[in-house]
Amino acid sequence: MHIPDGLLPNAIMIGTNVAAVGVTAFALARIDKNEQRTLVPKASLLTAAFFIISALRIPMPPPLNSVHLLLVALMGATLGWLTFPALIVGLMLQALVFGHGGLSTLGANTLMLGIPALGVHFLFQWARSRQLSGRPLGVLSFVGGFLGVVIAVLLFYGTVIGTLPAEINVELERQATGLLALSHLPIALIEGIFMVLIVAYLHRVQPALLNLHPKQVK
Amino acid sequence: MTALTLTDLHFSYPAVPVLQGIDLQIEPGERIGLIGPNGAGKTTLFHCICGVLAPTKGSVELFGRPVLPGRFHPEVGLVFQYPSDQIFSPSVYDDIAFGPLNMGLPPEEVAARVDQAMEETEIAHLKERAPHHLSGGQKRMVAIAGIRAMRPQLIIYDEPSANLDMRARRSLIGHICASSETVIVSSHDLELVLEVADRVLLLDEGRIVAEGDPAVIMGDQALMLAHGLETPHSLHPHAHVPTAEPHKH
Amino acid sequence: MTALTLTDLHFSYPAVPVLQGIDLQIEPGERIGLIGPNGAGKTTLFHCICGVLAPTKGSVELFGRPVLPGRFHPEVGLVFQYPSDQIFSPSVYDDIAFGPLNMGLPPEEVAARVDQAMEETEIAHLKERAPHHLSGGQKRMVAIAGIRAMRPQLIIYDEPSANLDMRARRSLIGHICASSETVIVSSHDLELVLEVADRVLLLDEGRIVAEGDPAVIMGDQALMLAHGLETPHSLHPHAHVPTAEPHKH
Amino acid sequence: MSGSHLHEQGIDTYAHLKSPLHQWEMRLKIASLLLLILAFALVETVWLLPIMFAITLGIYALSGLPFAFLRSRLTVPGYFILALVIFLPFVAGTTEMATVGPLTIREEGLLQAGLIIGRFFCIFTTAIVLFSTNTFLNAIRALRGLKFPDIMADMVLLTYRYLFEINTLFSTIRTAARLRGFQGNLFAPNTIKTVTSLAGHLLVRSYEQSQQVYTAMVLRGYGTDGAKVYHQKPTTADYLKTALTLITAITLFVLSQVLT
Repeated sequence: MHIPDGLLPNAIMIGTNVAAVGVTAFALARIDKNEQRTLVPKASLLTAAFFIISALRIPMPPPLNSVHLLLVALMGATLGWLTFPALIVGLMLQALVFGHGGLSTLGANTLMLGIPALGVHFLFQWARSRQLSGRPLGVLSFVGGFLGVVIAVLLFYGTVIGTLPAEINVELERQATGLLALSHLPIALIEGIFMVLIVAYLHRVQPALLNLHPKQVK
Repeated sequence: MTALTLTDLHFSYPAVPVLQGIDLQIEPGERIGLIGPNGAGKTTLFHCICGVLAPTKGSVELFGRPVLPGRFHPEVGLVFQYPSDQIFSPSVYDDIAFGPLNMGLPPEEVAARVDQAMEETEIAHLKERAPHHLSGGQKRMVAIAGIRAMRPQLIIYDEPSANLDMRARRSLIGHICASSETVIVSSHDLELVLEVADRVLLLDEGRIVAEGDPAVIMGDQALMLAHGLETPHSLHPHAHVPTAEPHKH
Repeated sequence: MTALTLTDLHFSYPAVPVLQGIDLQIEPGERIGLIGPNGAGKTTLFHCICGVLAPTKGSVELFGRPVLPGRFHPEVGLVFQYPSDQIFSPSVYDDIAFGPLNMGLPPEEVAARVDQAMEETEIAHLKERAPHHLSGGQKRMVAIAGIRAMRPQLIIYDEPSANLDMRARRSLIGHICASSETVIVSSHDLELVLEVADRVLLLDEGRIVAEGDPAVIMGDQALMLAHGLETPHSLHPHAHVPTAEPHKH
Repeated sequence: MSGSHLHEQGIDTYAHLKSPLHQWEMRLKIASLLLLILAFALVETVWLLPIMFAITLGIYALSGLPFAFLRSRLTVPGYFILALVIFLPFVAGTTEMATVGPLTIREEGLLQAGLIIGRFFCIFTTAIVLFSTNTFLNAIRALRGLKFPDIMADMVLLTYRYLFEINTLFSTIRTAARLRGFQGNLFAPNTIKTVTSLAGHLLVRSYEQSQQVYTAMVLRGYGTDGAKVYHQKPTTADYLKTALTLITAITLFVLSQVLT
């Protein structure tokens, strides 16, 4: 699910790139310089790990056959604001080394995954402030994983369909977007369950991973 | 019936031959030491025996039945070189139960096997711990317990003493010697091989170049040297090792 | 001037004492072997010497100057146990150049140092390679070259022979013996320690419990046993190792 | 259950040829070709497509890269974009051109689909030239010279370095799981649980390794700001190529504005 080069009209292409760069700069500026350095290897190796995990095919009944995890919620929960630089790096490597995605649409793809990830980050920050654990944390994780996919899918199809020529019937557009999003419900469910289990796993084995949030510059 | 029979076993990656015709018979209960330099083909051999890799030629037979690549063969267990590559569950108990659960055993049977495997490896007190927080020696024992719980008749140990300190190594040796399964141990730790193996195989460039009594094979200085190995000190008490070769500058 | 002086060095994690008062002087050019069970505090000691960890008490002095935690001290180099953790650049050349570049050296000097380090470790042919394609022995040498290119006066090797086959181990021993720097080697491979060290330290529970001539310390069976170690076979030619302890069931 | 198969071929395979594009100073090359890519992306009329194709194919021919390489890289993303726009000629627009069975082909939709595919082809091909006519490492070095933030460049290099390592680790763990009977069956109740454990384990291992990597980096002076990046000095030929590309990009942009 990547927006390829060539698809986006001028304004959207420029706007999304500017916005993605802006959010990334903002994310980096929030972290003090020394802290940034300690976070570079962590963010990099985790980005590599996310990349590998997201390539894993999980078997599904036909017609899906198999699905990939999107991992936006997990990225948000572990990397917080660093999700943006991590996504730019990951998507850049994906475009350059493996030829998936695109260069001119780097910004759009980063936003598409980064916005839901950031939402989950806020959700988890709230959970941390309430010191949630056990079942409530599980529910929250499921909601995060599920909504992460739904929002990313809506953003994707919204962009793809919404940017096509205006001569298409608006009502038809809305219906198509809804229908396509609906067809991703099983994936959102899987991702929700995955999120519940993996948060429990990390919580038990390496809780620091769920709390990577850098100190902010005062 | 032999425990393991390899007949003319070949394995190649595209254009890279790894195993070049291995014939081998191992009797039930035997403990085999496998030695040889890195790149000799040991790991590939193990993967063929376990059915992870399909031989390009030849056959593998385990307790009279052919090994089908891609199938699950609980009668053979492989203990990986790095325990962290093998233990991934969030608790020691879950990890050891992983194999028995996949075998479709009933819950009481699973529990009984896990308990027994933990007792044999003396890790019952670690049951609830996360494997990630254990010491190297403990992780090794958890990995072994995870294999033992499947009750394999053949256990393959790949460099089992790597990264262990002497206490952990000693208890590992005790464990291997006390077990009654057929065992294959590959190691650069020749003293360990000497202590546990009944028979030793020397593998180099995908071929078994020598096999026989461990003390005889490993005591043969010319043979060992020809394959990048050194005679273990305990077989070679009087002549001190050559001091390091002069370094080229 | 000593190469390294540790005075009453303490280090604790909250509520967990690791180093409990270490006093040590190492002369320039000495080669020290550090032995002891896992968990004795070896890695923590190294991190204090390099300035990665700040001692909770006591001091570290390197060639007459105090080590300031958090600062860059190119005069000491640490060779990690796992080379993959240490070779973090995407090519061998870039990796070796990393240290010299951070020292702010001019490009010709960087190039000259990288070339020399590659020559000393005999890896010039690997220059353009990606680290993940190298063998264990090659990775070890690349890691060493990355340290040597900074021209440290003290090099610390943490389990350098782990996971090496005998050929690679032998060439590593040759390399260590041929170098003129002050060296500290920690290893469970006591035969290696015996070959390279002038003096040996036995560390246990954060204290140096014995030090002296390698053959004398490691030949003292009672001492070694008391700290979970075994006398190396080459010092102990006549009595064969006890066969494995009976296994408890 | 199967995983990724990372292939490195492609990225540095043709980095050592000696074409005019290979011999173009990296910083200037990146800046120029990125501007050209931007100009392509901004084109909003099909009438410029022939010119764009000519420019793109000209650059590709000059680069000395084999056309089979382009074809192999284009296949997957090509089908993907085709799938996204294939319905356009049937639903978008009011001018009916032809009828195929129950479907009506409309002019506006057809033109729009053509434009999208054309832009995709030109951008994609130019990006391939940009990153295949030099090693990946040199490209990152040059990016630093173009004020790409150091922290991001460090992340790109480390992610790239450990991608392959972590991939190998992942396939080893999966082999270990298979050897203990994990089939990855859809209907086995433990499939999702096991996948989660494998993924969690991979993350924990990566995290632990990152701490070692950080220590190793600091011990070799990471963060001392002592390092300087040295670039080769551009020649007159470099400047000429740059000027030519910039003029092309600007002309294209102006034409596109005039024609739209």
